[in-house]
Amino acid sequence: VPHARANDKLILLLDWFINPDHAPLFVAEEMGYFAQRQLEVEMIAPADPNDPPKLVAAGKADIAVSYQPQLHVQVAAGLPLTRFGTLVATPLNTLLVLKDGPVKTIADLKGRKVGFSVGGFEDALLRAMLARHGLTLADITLVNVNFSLSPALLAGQVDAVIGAYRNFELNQMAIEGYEGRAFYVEEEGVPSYDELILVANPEHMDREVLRRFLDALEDGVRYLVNHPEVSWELFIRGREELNDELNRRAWRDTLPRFALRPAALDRARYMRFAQFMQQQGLIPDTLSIEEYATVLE
Amino acid sequence: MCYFRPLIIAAGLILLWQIIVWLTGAPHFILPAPADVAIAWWTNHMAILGHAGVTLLEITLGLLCGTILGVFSALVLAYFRPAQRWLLPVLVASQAVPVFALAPILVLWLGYGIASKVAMAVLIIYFPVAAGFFDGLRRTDPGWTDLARTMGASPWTMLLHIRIPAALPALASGLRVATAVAPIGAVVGEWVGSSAGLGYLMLHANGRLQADLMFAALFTLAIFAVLIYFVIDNALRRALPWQPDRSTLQKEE
Amino acid sequence: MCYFRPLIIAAGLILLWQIIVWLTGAPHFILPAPADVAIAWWTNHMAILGHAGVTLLEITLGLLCGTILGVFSALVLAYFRPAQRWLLPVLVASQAVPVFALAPILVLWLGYGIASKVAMAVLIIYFPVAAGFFDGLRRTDPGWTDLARTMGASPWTMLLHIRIPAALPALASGLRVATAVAPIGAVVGEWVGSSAGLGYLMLHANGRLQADLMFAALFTLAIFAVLIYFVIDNALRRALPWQPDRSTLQKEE
Amino acid sequence: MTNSEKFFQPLSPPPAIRLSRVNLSYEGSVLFHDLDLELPAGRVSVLLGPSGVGKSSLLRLIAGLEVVEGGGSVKFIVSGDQVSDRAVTPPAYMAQQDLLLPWLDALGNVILGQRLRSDTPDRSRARDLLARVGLDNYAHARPAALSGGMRQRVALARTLMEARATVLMDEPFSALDAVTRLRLQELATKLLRGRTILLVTHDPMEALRLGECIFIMSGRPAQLTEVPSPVGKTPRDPADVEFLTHHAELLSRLGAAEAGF
Amino acid sequence: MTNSEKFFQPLSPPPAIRLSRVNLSYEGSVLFHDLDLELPAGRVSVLLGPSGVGKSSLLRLIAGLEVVEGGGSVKFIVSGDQVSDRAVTPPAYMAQQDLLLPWLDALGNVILGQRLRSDTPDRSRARDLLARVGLDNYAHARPAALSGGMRQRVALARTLMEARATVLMDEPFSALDAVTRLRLQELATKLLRGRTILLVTHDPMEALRLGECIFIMSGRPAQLTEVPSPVGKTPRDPADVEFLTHHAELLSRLGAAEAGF
Ligand SMILES: Nc1ncnc2c1ncn2[C@@H]1O[C@H](COP(=O)(O)OP(=O)(O)OP(=O)(O)O)[C@@H](O)[C@H]1O
Ligand SMILES: Nc1ncnc2c1ncn2[C@@H]1O[C@H](COP(=O)(O)OP(=O)(O)OP(=O)(O)O)[C@@H](O)[C@H]1O
Ligand SMILES: [Mg+2]
Ligand SMILES: [Mg+2]
Repeated sequence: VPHARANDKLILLLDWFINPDHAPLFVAEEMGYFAQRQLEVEMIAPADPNDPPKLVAAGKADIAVSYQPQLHVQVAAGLPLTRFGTLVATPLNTLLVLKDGPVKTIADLKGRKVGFSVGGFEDALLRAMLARHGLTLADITLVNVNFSLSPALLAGQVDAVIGAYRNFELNQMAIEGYEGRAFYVEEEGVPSYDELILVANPEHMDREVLRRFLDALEDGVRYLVNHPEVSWELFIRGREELNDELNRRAWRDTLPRFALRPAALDRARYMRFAQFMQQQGLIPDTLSIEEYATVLE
Repeated sequence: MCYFRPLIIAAGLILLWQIIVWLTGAPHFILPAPADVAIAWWTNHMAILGHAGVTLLEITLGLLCGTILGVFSALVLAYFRPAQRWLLPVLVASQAVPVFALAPILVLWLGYGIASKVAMAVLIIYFPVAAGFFDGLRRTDPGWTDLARTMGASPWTMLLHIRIPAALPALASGLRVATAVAPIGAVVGEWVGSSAGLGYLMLHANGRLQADLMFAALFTLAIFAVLIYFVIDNALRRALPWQPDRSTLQKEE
Repeated sequence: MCYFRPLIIAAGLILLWQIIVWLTGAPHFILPAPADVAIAWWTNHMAILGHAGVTLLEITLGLLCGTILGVFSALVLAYFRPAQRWLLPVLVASQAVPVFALAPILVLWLGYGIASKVAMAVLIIYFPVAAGFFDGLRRTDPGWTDLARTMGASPWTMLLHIRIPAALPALASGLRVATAVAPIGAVVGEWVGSSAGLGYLMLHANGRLQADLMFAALFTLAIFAVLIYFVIDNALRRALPWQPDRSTLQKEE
Repeated sequence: MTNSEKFFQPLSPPPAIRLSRVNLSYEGSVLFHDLDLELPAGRVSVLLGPSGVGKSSLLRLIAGLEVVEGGGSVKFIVSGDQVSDRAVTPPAYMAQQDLLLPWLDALGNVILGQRLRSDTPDRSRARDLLARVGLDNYAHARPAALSGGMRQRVALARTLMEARATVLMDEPFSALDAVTRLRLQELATKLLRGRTILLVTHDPMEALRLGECIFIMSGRPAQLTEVPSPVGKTPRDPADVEFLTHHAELLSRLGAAEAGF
Repeated sequence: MTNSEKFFQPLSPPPAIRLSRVNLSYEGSVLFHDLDLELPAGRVSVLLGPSGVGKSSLLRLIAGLEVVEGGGSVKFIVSGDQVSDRAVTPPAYMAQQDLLLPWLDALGNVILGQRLRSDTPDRSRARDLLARVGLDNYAHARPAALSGGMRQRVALARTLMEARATVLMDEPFSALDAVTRLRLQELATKLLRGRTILLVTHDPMEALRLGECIFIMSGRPAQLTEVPSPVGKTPRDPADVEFLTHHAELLSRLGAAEAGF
């Protein structure tokens, strides 16, 4: 692996602690794809997923892993941010209930408690899902369970949780010996969106460097999909604490969800989701797509 | 003058804040300017005040229970040697438990009502009270306890008439610290899972990138903190008139 | 005996914990049994100890800076009347600021290194020190200050030779509280974006429902907290030999 | 007869106090080595001696505030050889410092003993005692607002309020002016008559006026010597000629005690 | 000539102290109303009076520790009518309580003044003074390990260490036994000769032995009366016949002062 020339340094803020959702990034790193392109990527995990986009907007980091719904809100709030790549191209969010619990369909939620972790738009998702079954938010009780989404559900504190990831919480419950039932948001009236995206500050970003970054990432995804077992070994190398049953299962379940063409942008899909966000009152108006998404040539 | 003080203090805080904004040029979504926050406050003042009421209730209950628990712990610690060996380490260890570890447990036992929030606030509030009072109880002038012993004091009356009054200034010190941390105690309590309160509002605003609203809530909380602190500080001074207490040392020199 | 004390205390804590698990029947993903935690500890001990080193460094730096800042604040507060009007409210208000509001600001100013974490820890640690010492400085026996004035003391020597030594017991009280909250200060500091430390490990484990690993880290932190507390408590008692200090009051009655 | 005088009626026989072979040392320096002392029942014993010789320590020892080292004992002997426990007839103890509690007013300090024993406080007697020590107008003053002598008088009133069969007083009149001192000496003698008293003083006149037995403490380890006291009922009149002779002799003995220290 | 004696060589003329029309009241009770007093330069003035009359308050006033109310003044007059500021010749002040700092040993307490003025502490002189008050072996003892009289002696050594041209002493010998007291009276007289001294005492003998002017304070608001003092150089011999007459007279005056209080 050539390390001779001066590299371009990039600070990348993850959305949350290192987990299999970040697999392509780590495979690219471990395989030396970044280095081959004269990139030196420093990956930092925050404790609060809301911080990375802010810090990128403030010029304190070059790239952040963030969420598409948040992007719309952030740009509407005036943050200089633009999506330039996609990591996970489908929603991961679900509404999760216990399989042998009383909730069989979303309509059964009437009068029940739904836990959420304050992220900013869970209530909007829920409102859209409930609307298809003739319910409103007034028909349920929303409880902020902050740090304990699945414990709250397993311990019977709430009847459902919104914001659970299909690749994690379902496996988590299975490991604990509970079977879960997931209502996938994109099947329940919410337009499909990219769960994990890469954002940068359009005012400062170096398009050429980011393009190289995306190329390396694409190599990472390719390798990951082609060699999942070897990739797993790469992922846990030096990160022994990640080597557990849950991550192994999540790894498997996340594989099909990675964007194989990280640089590609589906403009119509983004505009459709922006419209949804506006209808839910989360953003005042749908901006033109150039204002929040970029395709790097 | 005395009544304007809080206003002046608020003005001072705002000024400081504006200066920081100017000096550092922090972007508005990380540190909004006071004017933006004022607008956000005014637009949302009903919501903010509603949430503030909840938080105020939690602060009050937290302070009340925390003080009672703290005073009680200190007495037990001071009076039973085994307690000091076994309870004190537990109390100290309890201070090292972060919210997210405790939150699910508290919710499991106490549910999502106000109880779990108050419990969390109490965990933060009681320690300064207990530690301060315990320190005070350890430091009683031996002359007084000797005198009381020759007067035939029982452990109970010794406590009531000698040790506790003598330790009150130290308890007051602890209470001052507790009062200052009570608001954050309530906010941390709200992280345990809640649907109301300034902490919830801040978390929510943070999630929606409404930095101005978050800071409006934070400012409200800070004003609370300062007001409660000065009310309690004043009450404590009045309650301990025998205690030498120069609010400032400047004049003397 | 003295050397076994920490072990016995640890054993006591574990027993208490096991009893709580038995009594409440809490599910293991919320409150794991000590045995599970022990296994998790052993399987991950290299990782835990590595992270613990980082946290220990943060605790040490936090305590050091926090104490210096606290002592300094108290002196400024005690000596300048305007400071008391303006600085004290700011200090009190600072205690009401939650991490998530401050974290991006700190990162903005101090970057991702250890500085921003220590700054957060300091914010938590310094207040008990400042409040305790300030209280002590306010309470100097007027007889001593009068005497010093007739001896021609300057404000500086008055401070150095009379007020500060007289306030040391109160400072020690504040330091004890600060020591107890230092570990959580470091953990909270780690929320300001970090990739190491027990707080990071706990949050990480919590996110993935590895309650056993989280509690293994928490237990390590608690042991730290207790050890640091007793080391500092002992040092403080030794440093103030003139101070009446009954570690227990039982014998006397 | 006022309320307090009624209260101070002669008691059932007060105990004698017998110290045998008591030992006490502070940080290696031996203060008492096998010291013996017998304080006669119902009498005023006075203890004099150079500063730092151990008078206060002896009082603390009798009051039970210091642990008697190495086999010695402090016994309270009621009649014949019947030993009573200190707990049964605990001595009242007035320390060298006034030890007033700063958070209580003068009255509160005087009734402190009753409060500590959970008795109903007898406020009228306390007020009466305060009046007798000349502090009628200061019943509600906090110690910080009292002069040194006034504080000492409150401490004296507090000790008298205890009305114990044995009373230990450590320089109880040291901060009082000559006239007040004479008056309070008389008051104390009157109210405490028939009790076993041990009084530490630095004033030879006071010793001669009040003492029925006079002890001089000297040396390290401390020795006790009894000196003859003037005849006649206490409080004695200092104008007496015999008194003056005694005074001169006491002074010379004190000088010797000092020299030997 | 020892180190401390050298230090205590006669000073440039010490100031007289003139109080004119001073007022002081505590919580409504008027202690001094337009009180006048002149303390002659280079002399020992003694102040006597009933307990609680205001002696300590007067000393605090002269020391600058109480604010003179309503137009009165405390002046330090160097020679003729030249007024010096208190700051130029600040009086040394020995309070009624010993006020030793518990965290310093005896030596540290004695050199406190020099420390507070940022002078280099003169340890050898401090040790010498401690030896003169009989505490050579206790230089490194903390106040908590000293007896009441020993603490007072440390406080006296600390005051002497200041070596000021004016010295205010509030019952400086009250906790000392008769012999030590005589010795320390002599020491103080010798070391402080030629300075302006105001000494509060409750012991008429002490007043007559040391006083070149004797004042009695009485009443509320307090009045000051000067009483004639015996002739002859201080410290005087109490065995003198003239002395005894004076003593009797002083006692009767004190009695009157007390009655009027
Ligand atoms: N801080 C204070 N507040 C209120 N009253 C006070 C205060 N200090 C002194 N006094 C009052 O002033 C009067 C005089 O007190 P001062 O200490 O001057 O008496 P003194 O003549 O020195 O008596 P003593 O011989 O007992 O020491 C007393 O009646 C006392 O109650
Ligand atoms: N806590 C202590 N630690 C060490 N030494 C002590 C302690 N208390 C008293 N001493 C020593 O014991 C000796 C006797 O003290 P004590 O107070 O009994 O003297 P005293 O005869 O009452 O003197 P005074 O007349 O000055 O009050 C002193 O030399 C003192 O230094
Ligand atoms: Mg004594
Ligand atoms: Mg006085």
